[in-house]
This record gives sequence, C-alpha cells and structure tokens, in this order.
Amino acid sequence: MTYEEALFYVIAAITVAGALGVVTARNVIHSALFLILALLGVAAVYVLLASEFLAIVQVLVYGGAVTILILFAMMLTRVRDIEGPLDGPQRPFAALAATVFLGTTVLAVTQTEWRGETDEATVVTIEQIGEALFSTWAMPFEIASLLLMVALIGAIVLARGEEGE
Amino acid sequence: MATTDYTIPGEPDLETVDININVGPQHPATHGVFRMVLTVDGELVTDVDPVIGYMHRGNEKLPENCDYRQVIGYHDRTDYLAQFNTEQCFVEAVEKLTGIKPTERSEYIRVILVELNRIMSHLMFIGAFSTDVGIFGTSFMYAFRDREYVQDFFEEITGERMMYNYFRPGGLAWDVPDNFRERCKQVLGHINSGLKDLEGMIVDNEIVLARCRGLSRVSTKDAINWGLTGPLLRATGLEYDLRKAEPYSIYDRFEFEIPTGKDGDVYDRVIIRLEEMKQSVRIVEQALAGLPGGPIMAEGMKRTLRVPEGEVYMRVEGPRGEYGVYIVGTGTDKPYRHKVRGASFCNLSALRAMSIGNYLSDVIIILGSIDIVLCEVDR
Amino acid sequence: MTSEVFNVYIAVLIATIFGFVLVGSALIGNLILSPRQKSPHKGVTYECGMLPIGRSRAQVHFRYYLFAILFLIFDIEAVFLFPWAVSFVELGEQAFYEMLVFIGILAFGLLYAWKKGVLNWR
Amino acid sequence: MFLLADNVWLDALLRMTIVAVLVPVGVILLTWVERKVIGRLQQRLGPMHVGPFGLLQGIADTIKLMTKEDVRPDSADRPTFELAVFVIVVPVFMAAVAIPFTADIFVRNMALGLFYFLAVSSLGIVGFVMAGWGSDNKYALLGGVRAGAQLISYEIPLILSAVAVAMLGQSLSLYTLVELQDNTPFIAYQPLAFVIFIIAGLAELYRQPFDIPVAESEVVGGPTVEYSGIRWSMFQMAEFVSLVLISALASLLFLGGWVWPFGADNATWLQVVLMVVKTSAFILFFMWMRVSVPRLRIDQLMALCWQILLPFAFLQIIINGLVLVYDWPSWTLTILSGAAAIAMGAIIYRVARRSGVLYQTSGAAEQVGLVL
Amino acid sequence: MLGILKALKTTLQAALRKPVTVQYPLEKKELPHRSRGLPVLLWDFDVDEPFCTGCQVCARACPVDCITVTMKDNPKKAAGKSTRKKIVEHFYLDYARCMRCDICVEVCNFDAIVMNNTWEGVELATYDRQDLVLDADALLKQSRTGQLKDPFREPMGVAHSGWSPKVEDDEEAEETEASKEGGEG
Repeated sequence: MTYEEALFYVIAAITVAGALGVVTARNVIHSALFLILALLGVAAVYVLLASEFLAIVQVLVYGGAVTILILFAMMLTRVRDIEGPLDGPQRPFAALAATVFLGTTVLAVTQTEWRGETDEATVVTIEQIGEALFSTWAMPFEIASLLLMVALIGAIVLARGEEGE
Repeated sequence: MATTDYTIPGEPDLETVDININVGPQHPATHGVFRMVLTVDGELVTDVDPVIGYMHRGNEKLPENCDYRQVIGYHDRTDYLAQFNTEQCFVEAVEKLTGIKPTERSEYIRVILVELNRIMSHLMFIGAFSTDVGIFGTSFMYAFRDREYVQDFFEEITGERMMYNYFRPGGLAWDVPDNFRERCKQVLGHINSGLKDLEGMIVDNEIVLARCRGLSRVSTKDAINWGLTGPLLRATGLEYDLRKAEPYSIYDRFEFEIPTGKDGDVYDRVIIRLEEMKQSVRIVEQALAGLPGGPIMAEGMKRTLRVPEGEVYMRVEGPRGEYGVYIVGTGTDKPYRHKVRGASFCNLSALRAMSIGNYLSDVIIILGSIDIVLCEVDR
Repeated sequence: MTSEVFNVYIAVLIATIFGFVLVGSALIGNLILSPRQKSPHKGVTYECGMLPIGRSRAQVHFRYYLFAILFLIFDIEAVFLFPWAVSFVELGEQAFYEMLVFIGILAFGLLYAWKKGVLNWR
Repeated sequence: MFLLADNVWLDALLRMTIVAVLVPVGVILLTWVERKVIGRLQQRLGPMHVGPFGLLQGIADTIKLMTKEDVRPDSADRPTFELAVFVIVVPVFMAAVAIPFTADIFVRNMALGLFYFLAVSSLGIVGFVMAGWGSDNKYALLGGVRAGAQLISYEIPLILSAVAVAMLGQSLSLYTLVELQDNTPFIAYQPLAFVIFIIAGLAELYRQPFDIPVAESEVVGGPTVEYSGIRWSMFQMAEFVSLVLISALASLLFLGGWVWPFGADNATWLQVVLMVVKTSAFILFFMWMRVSVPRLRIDQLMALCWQILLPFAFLQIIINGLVLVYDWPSWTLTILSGAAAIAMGAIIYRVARRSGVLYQTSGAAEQVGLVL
Repeated sequence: MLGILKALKTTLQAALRKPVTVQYPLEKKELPHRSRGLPVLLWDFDVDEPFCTGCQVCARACPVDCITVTMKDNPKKAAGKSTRKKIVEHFYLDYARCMRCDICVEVCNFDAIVMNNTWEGVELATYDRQDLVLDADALLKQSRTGQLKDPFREPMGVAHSGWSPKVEDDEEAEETEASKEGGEG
C-alpha cells in the first residue's frame, strides 16, 4: 500500500505546515486558521489509521466547535499583528519547557512498540466503543460529564464577572 | 502576512470599543436617503445619531417664488406618499385665507381621494415595514398590488400616477370621469380583499408579535412632549385625530372611529394603520353615497388668484400625522412666507430616544414604524 | 476491513479536491473573463455609501464567546450520545440510566446557565 | 454496493465527477425554481424573459456573474477573505459524499454516514466567520459573528434530533436507517424530532425566519456583503447545495427515503422518483416558508434554540430511550413524542403572546439614563 | 404557531390567484384617456401650422421653468392663409426637468399644448441629458404623425379660456394626414 504511505506523508506535511503556521503567523486570526488546518490534518491521520469515529469526532469537536471558540476568543481581543518575536523575562523557562516536551515526545516515539502496517490496525466499530464506554469505562464517562458541567459553570461565572465590571 | 496595526494611537489597549455603523444613506432599510450613525455594543445600540438633509430641495422656499397654483405641484412632492392630503392642506389653507368656499361636489371628491390616498400610504407603510421585519418581499408585493389599483384609479381621474396636481383653491382642476362611482367601488373591493392578505401575513403572526410587541414603548405624555402625531400618538392610547378633533373640510358629516392602541409600541402602530385603512374605506363609502352633482369650481374665481394680506395655519390629518401649512399672504399672487410642518420630521425627532438600548435589528423596525417620508422630513 | 474504511474516505478526499478545483476554476474563469478597472473608490468597504467611520475589526461581544462554550460542551455531549445511541438497547437498562445521569448533569449545567440569565442574551 | 470502475480511486473519481457536474446544474435550476416559486407565492410571474418561462435565467445569471469584475476591498485581510469561499464550499462537497440518493445511487455508503454528515457540515461555519472578519466591513463582521453564533447553536438540536432517529434504527448508516422504514416512516414515531430537525435545518440554512446573519434590512447581506461576482455566487451555491442536502437528509431520516411507501425492493426509477418527490417537497416547503414569515431577532433565536429546542430534543431522546429499553409498543413512542411536539408548539405559541422567554422588553432608554 | 400557519395559508392562496404582473416592454397597459405624459404641441392641420403663437404664457406658468419660447410674425398671416398674427419661432421643452404638472396645458389660451396620452415618447432613457431637450419640431411630431389620437383637453380650472372647438376636425385632419404620410413613407 504505497499510496497510503504517500498520502500519509502528504497529510503529515500539511499538518506540520499548519502547526508551524500557528506559531509563526503574525496575526492571531491567521494562527487560528492554521490551527484548523493542523487539526483537520490530524483527523485525516486518524482516517489513515482506520479510526473513523475518532476522525469524525476530531472534525466535529475540533474542526467545528473549538475553532469557532478560538476565533471568537481571538475576536474578543483587539486583533492586531505582532511585529517581531515575542520576548520576555520568561524566555529561559520557555526554553526549558520546550526541551522537556520535545524530549518526552522523542522518548515516546522511540520507545513505543508500533503495531506495524496500517492494514493490521484493528478497526473498532462504534458499537464496540459504545459497549466499552458504558460498561468498562462507565465511571470516567460520568466524571467527564461533571468536568463538562464545571467548565460550563466556570465560563458562566467568568462571563458574569466580566459583565459585572 | 499583512502587517497592519489595528490599534489607534491614544486608545487604551484593553477596552471594548463600540463600533460606529453608518446605516444609510444607501441602506436597504432606511426608506429614502436617511442616515443614522449607530453606536453598537455587540448587538445593542447605545447611541443613535440621525443625519438628515440629503433630500433637501428648498420645498418651503421655492413656493415663495411661485403663484398659488404652482405651489400645489410642490406640495405633491413634499409628502410623495400622501399627495392628495398635502394638496388638500394647502388648498384649504388658501381657501381659508381668501374666504373662497369650495363647491359641495368638489369637497366630496376631495374627501374620497384623500382617504384613498391615506389607504395607499398605509399600504406602502405595511409593505415597507414588513420588509424591515424580514418578510421576504411578500407583504410588500401584496401591498403594492393593491396600491396599483388605487394608482390606476387616480390616473384615470387626474392623469398622473403620483404627482396629481388636481386640487385647486375653490375646487378641482376638472371633473371626475363618469364611471367614477363604479370604479371607486371596484377599487374598494380590491382594497378590502388585499387587507385580508396583509392581515393574514402580519396580525397574530407569532414572530411579528415577538418582534414588535413592547418594542419602543412610548407613553402618551412622552408622545405629546415629543410632538408625535398620527398613528404614533394614537398608538399610545390617545384618541386624537384632527379629522375629529378639529374637523376640517366636511369630515364632520361622516361616521368613523379613531383606532387607538394601548402600549404605544411598534405592534400597536402597525395594527392602528391596518385599522385606519378600514375606517378610510368606511369614509369613502359614505362619501360616495352622498356625492352630490353640481359644479366642481367655486363661482367667481379669478384667473390669477391673489391672496389678501394675512396669515393662516391650516393643518390636516395626514397618514403620518399632522401636516400643516403656514402661509403669509401680502395681496400678491405669491405667498410671502410658506412653511410646512411635516409629520415625519417631528416624529423622527423621537427616534433617538426610542431606539437607544434596543437591538440593532429593532432599531430598523422602530425606524420603519415611524413611517418617514424623507421628502417631508428634509423638504 | 481497513480498506473498506479507507475506500470510503478516498471519496471524501476526492470530494475535497473537487471542491477546491470547482471553486478555483470558477475564480480563475472569472479572472480571465472579467474586466478590471482600478479605481480608488472600489477598494473602499461598503458602508452605505459613506466612508467607514473608525475601525471595522473591533471586538465582538463577549456573549458570542459564551455561546461558543455552550456549543462546545453540548457538542462533546453529542459525541458521547452517538455511540450510546447505536448500542444502548443491547446494553440494556444500565447504559440508559448512565446516559440519563450524564444528560441530567449537563442539563443541570444548562439550567444553571438559564437561571443565571446567560441564555437571555442580555 | 457496486463499483463504476474496478479501482476504488477511479470509482470515487467517477462518482464525484457526476456530483460535481450535477451541483452547478442543480444550483442553476434551483435558483430558477426558487425565483419562480417565490414569484408565484407573491402573485408575480418571476423571471420570464430569458428563454421560455425564463428557464435560461440561471444560465444568464451565471454568465453575468462570471464576467463581473471581482472587487475586493483594499483593507480586507486578503488570505482570510479569499480562503473563506473555499472553506464554505468544500465542506458542502464533502458532506455530499455521505448522502445516499437511492439504494444504488450514492457516492459512498458510510457506516457512520449520519455522524459524518453532521460533523462535516459544521465546518462551513468557520467560513462565515472568516468571511465576516476578513472583509473588514462592519456589516460583514456583525453578520459573520451572528452566523457563527446561530449556526453553532442550531447544530446542537440538529444533532440531537438526528441522534433520536439513530436510536430507533440502532445505526448511524443512512442506508440502514432508510431500509428500516419500509413499513412506517420515522416521522410517525418521532414527530417531535422531525419538528426540531426542520426548525434547526432551516436555521442551519440561514433562511427565513432565521436569515439573521444575512438579513438584508439589517446587515445588508452580512458576511457576503463585500463579495461580488463569482465569489458571491459561491456562497449562493453552497447555500443551495446544503438546501438540497438537508432536504434529502430530512426525507431519508423521517420520510423513509426511497423505501417508504413501496417497500425496500422497488425499481430504481421508482426510488429516484420517491426521493425526488420527497426532497423537492422539503425544498418547496423551505421556499414557501421563506416568503411567509418575518425574521427573528438574535436573542429570540438563541432563546428558541437553547431554551425550547434543546430541552425538547433531550426529552425526545429520553422518551426514545425509555420506550426502547423497556420494549414498550411502538405506538407509545408516537403518542409521547406527538404530545411533546404539541406541548412545544403550545409553549412557543404562549411565549410569543406574552412577555417571556422569546420576548423581552429591552429595557430601552432608561438603561442609558435617557428618560423618554 | 397558528399565526405562522395563517401566513403560510395566505401566501398559498395568493399563489393560486392569477399573477398581476404586466410584462412591460412586451405588453403595455392601456393608458387612460386622461393619462398625463409629457407635454406635446398640437398642429393645426387646417392652416398647416402649429396652434402655438409663442405667447410664453406656459413658460411663465411653468413652476420648474422648463419651457423656453420665442415668438415671430406669422408669414402665413401676411399671405392671408392664417388668422394668427404671431407664431412660435423656437420652442424648447426640457423633458428632464418637466414635472408633468399640467399647468402649461391649463394656462394655454390657444390649446396649443396638451399632455401626451400615448405610449409614444414615454421612454426617457437616453445617453445624453441634452437629448431630452426637445425643440418645436420634435414636440409637434406626435400630433403631426397622428400618434396622438385623442388628447385630454377638458376645460381646466378657472384659468381656461376658450379652446379650439375643432377637436373632431383636427382629429380627422390628423388621421388623413397620418395616412397620407404613411402612404408616402
């Protein structure tokens, strides 16, 4: 399946380009748009891994919802271009964080036992996901709802604070 | 990457800034070339700055160089939706000043035409207003369909579809055609069936109710203080109509009601206009029944009308409210001073107070509900 | 099985490409066919025939952000609903009540938002 | 599933080519139909001059739009402005993949077709926000954020009503869901979900009474205000294609698609006729709705979504869950859902008639200290 | 919901009625007799000259000053063919300014000017505003060619003095003239 591999590299290139765009764009809205590209690229990678459900979730939640959230958040602020690199006293800490993160990622990539060809990837149907979610993982699932509610209430409290001013 | 900096020097960096939006002069919702500068915070309008004058043509000053017959044509163009009403006002003003008594027949014909004109104007209002509320041109088309019948009828009488120039001090320019009665009844039939369509579209429609009820409530006291007249004043519940309060022409001979609202909100203004159309139909029917024969021009009219020295203020109930004409005569054939009180102009002055604090969409509706005619505002 | 999923998404890939091609060719066609006359007035944004007052890219209202958050949360809930919808009959009562609790907790969040007047826009 | 060609790539290419040809043709035809239908409903004739009954009007319009100068504001953010068109049109194409038109005519039969459709069609929202922001126009910005807020909000009831249908069929494959409706279409079991789906669908298509983002009398076309010529027609195309797709989806989910009422194994031509009739019924209804109702206000729109449609959509899901888990007879489903639908209608009716959720006196002038 | 259903019913009812559209360039509404188009001058076929004597009453009465007239001695009077001492020399009417108030018709002492009630001459779309300023020949055209059949010339208001009672004769003459010209052309 060479063309699948070729497709993977193309998609990966697009994703990485999107990710690079996010950090290099001088305009925050452009950054957000690059982010969509990167997120959709990830969705395409999920498809290559035969994780249909996950890919669609990625599109629905990240492509639609999170993007709009970010765009609205950007538009809440005074949108303007940033000239020159952002600099500040926290530069060494940033460097440290970046190094640690990179190290972890490299470690993870090299240490994982990869399953092999995409062909052999197990296809998990949505029914199986449902079964797992509501029997084995019932508790985390309920906790997720609490998390969502907390996020909701938090946003409302913040918003009301904002409006109170 | 574009490298534009959107910050404005001297502005604090993290403060929400309201947007200023031009609505008009070239906007689908500002009837005519009216312009308002809205200050918008999100969707809420925090300030309205109406800008008028784009239509100013010197309609008050020009007639001071015209003789009295020529002025009638300019009055058509003052309120181009209620031409007969304005003509009537001016003609009656001249009659009042000179003491001419118009003939019976011409008075009846005037009332018929004026009331039909009122219907025409209100039809226009309903059409334009429902477009503002967002009906995709449907009520507009229905209203114009029925307006067309009236306009055809007027064209058969006067020869013009809009700028009639038909009333004259002392009577009418010429007599109505022989089939006047039948045609008038036909037109009334069209209007009655058209009104059903418009009511079906607007009255009781949940979305219209949700949009218009309680919007820009005005109390009677405020309305009087603002100088509001016409449907805007009557919507607040005050039964004030010049046709009844200060009967001019032959209005005291007809039976009709003055529809009033309760809340003074946009919905009431619309319903009142719908109701007024029905009352106008009633008046036309009565006038048609009592239409006498006889001459259409008063006896002894001179070729050139010279108005004696003196001044007069005549006001009539136009579709938009009180339309007044103030004339100072000096014994010549031209008015020395000619002043027009436009109802739209006075009603428009309340726009700012009525709109502030409402949604952007609602300001459009409020403006629509005032029913301005820019030619009358700017003159 | 993998290839089956993959086959389906080949069509999606091609659809994406077709979309880009269609729009792109329309734009290119327009580029070839259309006249071009530069005029300084054409570049002004439309603001009812007047010159724009002040900036256009001002901040949007905070309200929109709140609705975006609400949307995000209920979107995630919907994501959980889909696998549940296709399997809850087999899983029986337990799954149903689990989802009921889930919906209940989020409904409480909605109720809170409602009570706090967030849904009322103003 | 049969293949048009041996190779899956070639097969997909062929099928998508057919779609890509049909889309512009369909859009041209639909604009004509829409103008004619609206004309008739307004007691007019609609386009009459180009071709017999104005049939060629769409083509004339296309030529006109194609040869129009492409005007772009100087201050627009160029990449955002130009890309917005793509972001709006491409998801529509992607969504078209998932919709089967008959048992044999479709691009791909997806196991998660319904889910996929809903996910992909939500991508276009970004395009509106981009167009609104990129135009550097206040109307466009207002329209863009309105579009964003409205479309995301109504996405939720749309998804939930679709979930309700998926619960009945225990599947997310549109194909399977349709095949299950050979006796009774799901509208009989799910009147509430149907009503919610139609309302949310109308809102997703931003047509009257939900045309708030593009409201002509308020924001003069909203995000599209700075787009001219062919660019603008792309917005139009996306709108019409999604109109067809939502109509097709509604007829698949609720009216039994190509199956009901003639059973699952009727002839292909009959299936086509069934689908065309059902889909165009929805399209005509949407057009009819367009000329008949006024526009809601943005807060009323949001209130309708979050305070009425959303709770009732949850109610429908819970009703479905109860009936299916405890295996109650299917008529209970009809009764419960129907009762809930009537209750929803009654609530909207009442609320519109009194000051309440949908209708609020906006504190008017006092708020800013201006006493009338 | 009921009000929305009512609105839907209303539009459906309208759709079942006959459309009211008149497809303008293809079909034209019948103009009423009194229809007031733009002013045109009348041609006196008896003596083969315009009615207009160039007296400038219309020019003075025009509220928008769109008429310019000059007068000259009538050569036909000298020849004994006509009773008109004076005749119009130049007559310019700016259609772009005319507000169709009918006052010129009303004040004319010679019934020389009427409002056009045919479809001829109603199209005001020109490339140049100057094209809308018509001279006497152009203004007389509709009367001379017989396009103007039956202009509305009732006595109007107080200002009107006698008007030529030869309406029928005029019309006959116009028609014969028209057929003659048509035959020649």
